[in-house]
Amino acid sequence: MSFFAITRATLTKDIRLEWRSKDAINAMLFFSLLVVVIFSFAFDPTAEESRRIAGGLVWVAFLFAAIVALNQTWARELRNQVLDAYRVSPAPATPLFIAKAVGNFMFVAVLEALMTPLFVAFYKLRALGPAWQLLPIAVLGTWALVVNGTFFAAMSLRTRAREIMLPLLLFPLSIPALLGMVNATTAVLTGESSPTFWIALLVAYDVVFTTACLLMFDAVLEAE
Amino acid sequence: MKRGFTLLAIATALLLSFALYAALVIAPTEQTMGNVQRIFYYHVPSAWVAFELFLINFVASVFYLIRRSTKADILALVSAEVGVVFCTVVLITGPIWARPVWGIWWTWDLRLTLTLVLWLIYVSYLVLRRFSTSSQTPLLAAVLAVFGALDVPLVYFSIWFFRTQHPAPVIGGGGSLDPRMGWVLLYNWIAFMCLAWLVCWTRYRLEVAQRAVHESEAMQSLMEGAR
Amino acid sequence: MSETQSTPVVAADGLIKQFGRFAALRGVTGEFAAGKLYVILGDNGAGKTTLLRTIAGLAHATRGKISVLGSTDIGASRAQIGYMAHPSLLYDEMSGMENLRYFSELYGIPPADVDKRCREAIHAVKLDPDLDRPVGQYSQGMRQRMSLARALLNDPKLLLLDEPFSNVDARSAAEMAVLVAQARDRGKTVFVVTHQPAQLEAYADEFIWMELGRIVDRTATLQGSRA
Amino acid sequence: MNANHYLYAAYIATWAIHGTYLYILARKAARVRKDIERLKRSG
Repeated sequence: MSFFAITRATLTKDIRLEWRSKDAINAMLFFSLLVVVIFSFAFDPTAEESRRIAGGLVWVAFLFAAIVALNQTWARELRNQVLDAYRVSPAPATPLFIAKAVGNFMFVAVLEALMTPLFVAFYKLRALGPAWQLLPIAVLGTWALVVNGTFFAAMSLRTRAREIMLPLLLFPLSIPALLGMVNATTAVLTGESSPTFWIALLVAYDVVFTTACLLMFDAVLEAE
Repeated sequence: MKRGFTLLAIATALLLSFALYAALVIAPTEQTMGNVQRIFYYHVPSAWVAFELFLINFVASVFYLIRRSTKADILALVSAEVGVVFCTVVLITGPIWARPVWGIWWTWDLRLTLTLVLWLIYVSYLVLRRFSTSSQTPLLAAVLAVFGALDVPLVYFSIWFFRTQHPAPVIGGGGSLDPRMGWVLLYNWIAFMCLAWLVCWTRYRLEVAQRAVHESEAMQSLMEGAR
Repeated sequence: MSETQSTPVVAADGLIKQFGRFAALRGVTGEFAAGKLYVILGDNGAGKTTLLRTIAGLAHATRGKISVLGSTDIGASRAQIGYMAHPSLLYDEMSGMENLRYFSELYGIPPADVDKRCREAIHAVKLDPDLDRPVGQYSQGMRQRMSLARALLNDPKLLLLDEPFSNVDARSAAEMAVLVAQARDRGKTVFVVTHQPAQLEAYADEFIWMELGRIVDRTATLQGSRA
Repeated sequence: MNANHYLYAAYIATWAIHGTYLYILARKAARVRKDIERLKRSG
């Protein structure tokens, strides 16, 4: 009953279920496509301007896709009250959280992987700064949204208006992370400033909230 | 108990009126901004009181997580609710002050933005308490309060650096601080703290009564059940 | 019987479970010996399910104490508890075997024995382990029996079944009743919450009558009660 | 809108906000008192 075995089993189960009924991922991919297209209609900047605002647009679009994905985190566990089957077993709560958070991260990463080339095409983006830095920024930023998102998705299970509660709980707390992601991306795209402060902020944010989530997830899961 | 309450109420009323008089009359008019600068005596103390209340909320929430005492939970709820009220005052008086002086309604000034983010966090805290159907709502609220507190330093540094890249006018800094102004600021701060104490005390007793009513209603059918 | 007669498997003392103005449990007290089949009866809202979930450690009493399998710390006894509810607690998109293999991980069944244990559990409920259809396409009767297989997977000392017979065809219900009785005969303590006590009338050791969140009567037979 | 108007607006707004909250509390207190009466009578 090792910690890692349960995490791996839960994660592989989720991936297998996701792969088997691909309807969720397809719907989400189409949703992300819509978000990008609508953003591109709403904002039609010149090449120079787009570099300045693209950071904000891309991350708000990613936030949209992430929220819709995060709202589905526990959908499968709720359908037949399978969450009770997990809670009744002697398995600790943390592996479940890690498996769900990593699963969500992969899910959202796939969405972002689809949206990014579309953004580059629609906005004719070309990074003036070191483009490779965009990868760590994306990873740190996405994890910041996903770790808290998975945690608050579990917390909002215990409330009435579940779908609206998740963003209400997640967004205020994510403001520093959002500032970090957007400004780091803009710094790299425009090449005018260095993103190091913002990357450090994202690292701090991820460390603080990953620890907090791991410590308090059990209490939230048990809060019947 | 009752006597203490009325004493505090009278003291608060006196202090508040004196502080108002001090702010409008005793304090010297600031050279550059003129009379509108007197908003400073309401804006800044309200922010300080709001932050104190949120600090009380954090301490009470941690205490609840450790000891699960209902008193700590009620104190956390009360300090959050009254804190949001004071925060709203700051967020309304801030723009009213910025408009005549800088011609803008909003500026990403460090303290104003921090107050806005705290306001958002604690409103979501109150919404969670209202929408929660769990029998352990206090636990969920305490967890969210701890998350909110962990967020504050990160919010502070992100806005601080954000401001160095996008300099904006500072609300509350501005004019030279004449020592008499300092005193008036202090009067107002004390007066607002008394007000906060008074309101918290009332809200606390109200919450205790509310929960007693809920409990006896729930147990009411106990009497029926035991016939 | 492995369990000595004296120590009760479940001991409840003044259990109260309150959701705001409503109380699901309003003072439940009682001791339940090992190796017995208890059937819990009562109208909707009598607190049957809440009591069962409290024993299972899924719900936490607002007040009062409960000890399960000799300990009040619910975490300690989870390895020895099997729980089944009206919803199947299984993943619809996975087959029976896949579901049980996943749950074997949670119960820490060594990888070598997983397949053997899963096949045994499925055979015990008279289903075919090699049936490759996802659980979502099973009939209700089959799905309930696969859920029972999951509850029996870790060979628990305490088996908790919530409405195992609801909207299940008569033949499956009868078979389920036999399976439950056999589990009791193997020394397990079984609690069944149901609206169809007739199924278990021949096998049950004791009927627990609940009303408005309290145990109002405990009888040996279905008829011997005031209700 | 000369400067003084903004000053008075800010002060009035402050008391309007506190006043609204105290009004909400008063109404809530009245409801609780009514519940207590009802419970006392039928308790």
